[in-house]
Amino acid sequence: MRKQISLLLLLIVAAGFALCLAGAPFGAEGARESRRLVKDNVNYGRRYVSKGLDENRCANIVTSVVLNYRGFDTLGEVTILFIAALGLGAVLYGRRAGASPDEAQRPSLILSTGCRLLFPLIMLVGIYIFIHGHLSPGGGFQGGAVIASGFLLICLGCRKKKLNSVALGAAESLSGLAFVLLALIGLAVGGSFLLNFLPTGKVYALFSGGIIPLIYIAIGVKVGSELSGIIDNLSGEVR
Amino acid sequence: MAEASYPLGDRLRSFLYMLGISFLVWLALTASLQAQELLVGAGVCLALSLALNTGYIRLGLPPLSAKRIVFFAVYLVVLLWEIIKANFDVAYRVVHPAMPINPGIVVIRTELKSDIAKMVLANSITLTPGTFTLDIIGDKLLIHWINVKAESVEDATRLIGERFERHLRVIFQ
Amino acid sequence: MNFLTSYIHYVGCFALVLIGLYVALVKSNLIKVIIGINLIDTGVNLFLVATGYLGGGTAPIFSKAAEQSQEMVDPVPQALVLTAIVIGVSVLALALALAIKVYDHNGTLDLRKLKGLKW
Amino acid sequence: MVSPILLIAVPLALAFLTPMVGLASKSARRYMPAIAMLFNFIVAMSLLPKALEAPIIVRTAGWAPPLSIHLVAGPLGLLLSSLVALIGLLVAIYGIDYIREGARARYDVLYTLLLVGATGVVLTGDLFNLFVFFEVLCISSYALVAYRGDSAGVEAGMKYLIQGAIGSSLVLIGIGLLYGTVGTLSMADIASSVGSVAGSRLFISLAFMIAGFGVEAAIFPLNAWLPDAHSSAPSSISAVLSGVAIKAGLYAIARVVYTVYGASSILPFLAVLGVVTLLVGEMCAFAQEDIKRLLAFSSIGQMGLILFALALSSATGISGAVFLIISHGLAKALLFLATGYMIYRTGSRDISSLAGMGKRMPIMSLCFTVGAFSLMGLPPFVGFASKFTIVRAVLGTGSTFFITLLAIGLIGTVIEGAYFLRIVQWLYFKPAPEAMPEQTEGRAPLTALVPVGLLAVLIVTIGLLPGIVGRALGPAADDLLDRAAYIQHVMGD
Repeated sequence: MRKQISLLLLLIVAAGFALCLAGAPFGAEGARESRRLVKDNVNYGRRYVSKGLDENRCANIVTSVVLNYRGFDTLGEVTILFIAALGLGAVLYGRRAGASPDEAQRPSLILSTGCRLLFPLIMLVGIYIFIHGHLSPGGGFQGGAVIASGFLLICLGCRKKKLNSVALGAAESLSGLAFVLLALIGLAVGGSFLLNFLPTGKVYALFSGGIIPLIYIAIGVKVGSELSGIIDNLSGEVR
Repeated sequence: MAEASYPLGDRLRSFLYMLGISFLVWLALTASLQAQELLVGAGVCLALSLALNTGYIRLGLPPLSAKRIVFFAVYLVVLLWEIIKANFDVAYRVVHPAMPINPGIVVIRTELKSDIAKMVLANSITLTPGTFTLDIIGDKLLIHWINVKAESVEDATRLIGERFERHLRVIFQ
Repeated sequence: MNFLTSYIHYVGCFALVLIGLYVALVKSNLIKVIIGINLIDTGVNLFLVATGYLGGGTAPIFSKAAEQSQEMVDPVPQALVLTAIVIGVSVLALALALAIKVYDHNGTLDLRKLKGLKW
Repeated sequence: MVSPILLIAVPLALAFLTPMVGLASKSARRYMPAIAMLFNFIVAMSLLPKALEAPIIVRTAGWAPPLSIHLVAGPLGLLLSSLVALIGLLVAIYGIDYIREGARARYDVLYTLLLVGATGVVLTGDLFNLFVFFEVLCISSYALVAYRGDSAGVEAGMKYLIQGAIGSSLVLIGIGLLYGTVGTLSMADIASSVGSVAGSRLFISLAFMIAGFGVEAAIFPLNAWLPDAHSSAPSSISAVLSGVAIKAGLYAIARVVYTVYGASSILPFLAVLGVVTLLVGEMCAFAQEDIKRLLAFSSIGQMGLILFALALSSATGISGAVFLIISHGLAKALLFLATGYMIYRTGSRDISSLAGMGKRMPIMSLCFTVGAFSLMGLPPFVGFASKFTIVRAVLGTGSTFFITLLAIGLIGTVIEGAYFLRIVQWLYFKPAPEAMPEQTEGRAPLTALVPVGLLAVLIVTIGLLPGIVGRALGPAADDLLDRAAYIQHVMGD
């Protein structure tokens, strides 16, 4: 019974998709075919590509869109990750993972030595990714994820180590605060939230893009600490 | 973690190692010699090494010397050569219709003391096709061997470990 | 035929959405339902990226070396997807935490046996 | 001048700051949500008079509206965000002592962020940004529903999460389809260019969005999660979920239907859905023995009525809907808050356990009665004024279709009257059982009495003087109805 209803529902949704795509041009490709891109205000993507480099001096247009034109979304997005980390902690509060770290089998020497050797280098790669977020693919979220993978490695490889949850929480809070404050400075200086108030510098240089790299650093730290916190909460006792 | 219990000299060496390695990695990542990149890289590496400098102490990294660097370079070549040889060997066993393999687990002994040296040895053995390090217990390595030629510890050590270990002894001790 | 050639990427991501929807609606294991939700998410993200796709376009990143005259794909959907992925990950993390807790309470993840999760 | 963006930025900053405050002083942390919401309430109220004249457009990153995300702090948005802040403030005060167990530190932050999400939803002028804040709201409520970590709460949270996540994906597909079609995400910009696009594609994206937002708004076939979620959550959370969160879903539907698509042809369908939701909700509520489930089902019923009123497409109808959003928000928050301590006192959620409460907790019971009467639509409470506006609006349309629907809907209201009267009867006219364990920790502290009392006072005051909010309702309705003006305000010159 449930299966039939579900299949019927799927059929309706599928018919909707098919109807939507049939006929008239769709997406950026469709817009190009129908030559609607000529007008600047039809497709904002076009406009960002053509003017974004001059406006923010930020070589990666996606970063420019993520942190400047649509930076407010990113603030919400960071908040959502923050909520997920906190919510996870709230839900699992007071829970102890099956075996305590002492009883767990000691990891092999190969693993623990490798973890120790690699951990700083993983951190470095993560930091590299978010510092260069405005120049190359990647950015705060990706770099943060790499950093968290370093902590995951520690959790897996050196089981005796416990992450310092107070420090993680502090990093999380302070970087979130830094993002909001950077945005608010824009409001105070130029009357517009998230305004790129710093000199934007020369394109392709590391110091370019105004506040964009600074925000990405804050995001990188925040995402890294949040994901690490999630890993920490899932792997051990939650307090 | 009992950070204060480490002697200052160890911490300093660990710090310098971390700084050097991470800066090399940074240079490789950025592939640029612009002043801004170098400056930021130096800052990041310095901060990382200051924050995490105890992490490398237990690895047992030896003091750096020209001889060790040269031997390390030589070692890389040796390792590469062994890998190529072993590749052909395993490929031969796979392609051969009779599949002449004799898999089994053997134990070898090592004279290396420091964690990092043991790890490099274990990983070198793993990287060479046909042998795979399962675990290190004390000074013994548990190895899965695709074609067990010798079952005694001494013979196995000679056949598997010695070709790497004689270089590693120079590098790490 | 023409429909398939010009819309093949959309067909792919909608197929993913539908598979995910099917899994989420029909399967009775909680983890599978969560996987289904994640599949829907992935499908939607692919769909968003596909809306910005231009045949022959490059990634919207300028660099000194790259050919500047080349056309670039639409950066907006990519930015949206970045957000959507993070949202998906957050929901996934929370869902898994809840699943752990559900298991702690009931010792099972079978939806047919969980009274509070029937619908 | 204060910028409306502070309504989002400042509570957000305070939420990020809360864990740091917690490191310094655990008791100070409990006041953070209240501080954030107090700030919001003051700012929203001070901006409201100006917004009644013309919507305040806030640009981000310094670019003119269609280019970057913008907020549109119109009459409707600011009215609703003041409601959010008011309810949020009172519930935050209530929560200072009410929440006793669990991860208290995380509760405070999640609670603030839930309200930030609701504020963002009503203020934003960008479709994708709407989705993002909607998710902020939803994800924090998933977590808060399961906050206590008991079996019922966790399962309710899981159910809510599964349905909510599928709903959000549907919204995102709708947004993607729309972006693929018109190439922009600003609501005003979409509104100005949808006219030139073929109907079927628009209809499907609209259907996806209504279905997606409908999950959060608990419209009839999509409301399975609500009774469990609202009844299993801690009472303070139930109060904001019922009072604020579901309204955000409804607001999103209204905004999308009226402003973005201008789809008046779909409104009769929504009206029917609304009446069905109303009947289903009220009938289920009637059958409940669990007081919190009863209140949750009653919320579904009221949402149906609001949806019905929103679908009237007349200025009076929409003002009635907004008025009902306000009155239901206040009354339902009051009922859940009052129930919270009654449950602490008796240790049971059965309606029968409320016997004799009128003597044991006189103030709570009195306030509960005020809230119940207001929901039933008795004069002189605010519920009467709002429901009366809706009836007037329906009669004003003069269409038999709507009048028939209203007649059906009134049955629901009668049922509602019946079950609320039953509860009041238990409160006052049933003798308390003899050997009642007197639980001292169930005694309501001042932090509970003040918000509940204030809510009751507000319900009576606004009921007697509907003019207090009445002045803002007309512009709020125009905010939704007048697309051309909206587009013109946002896009400028």
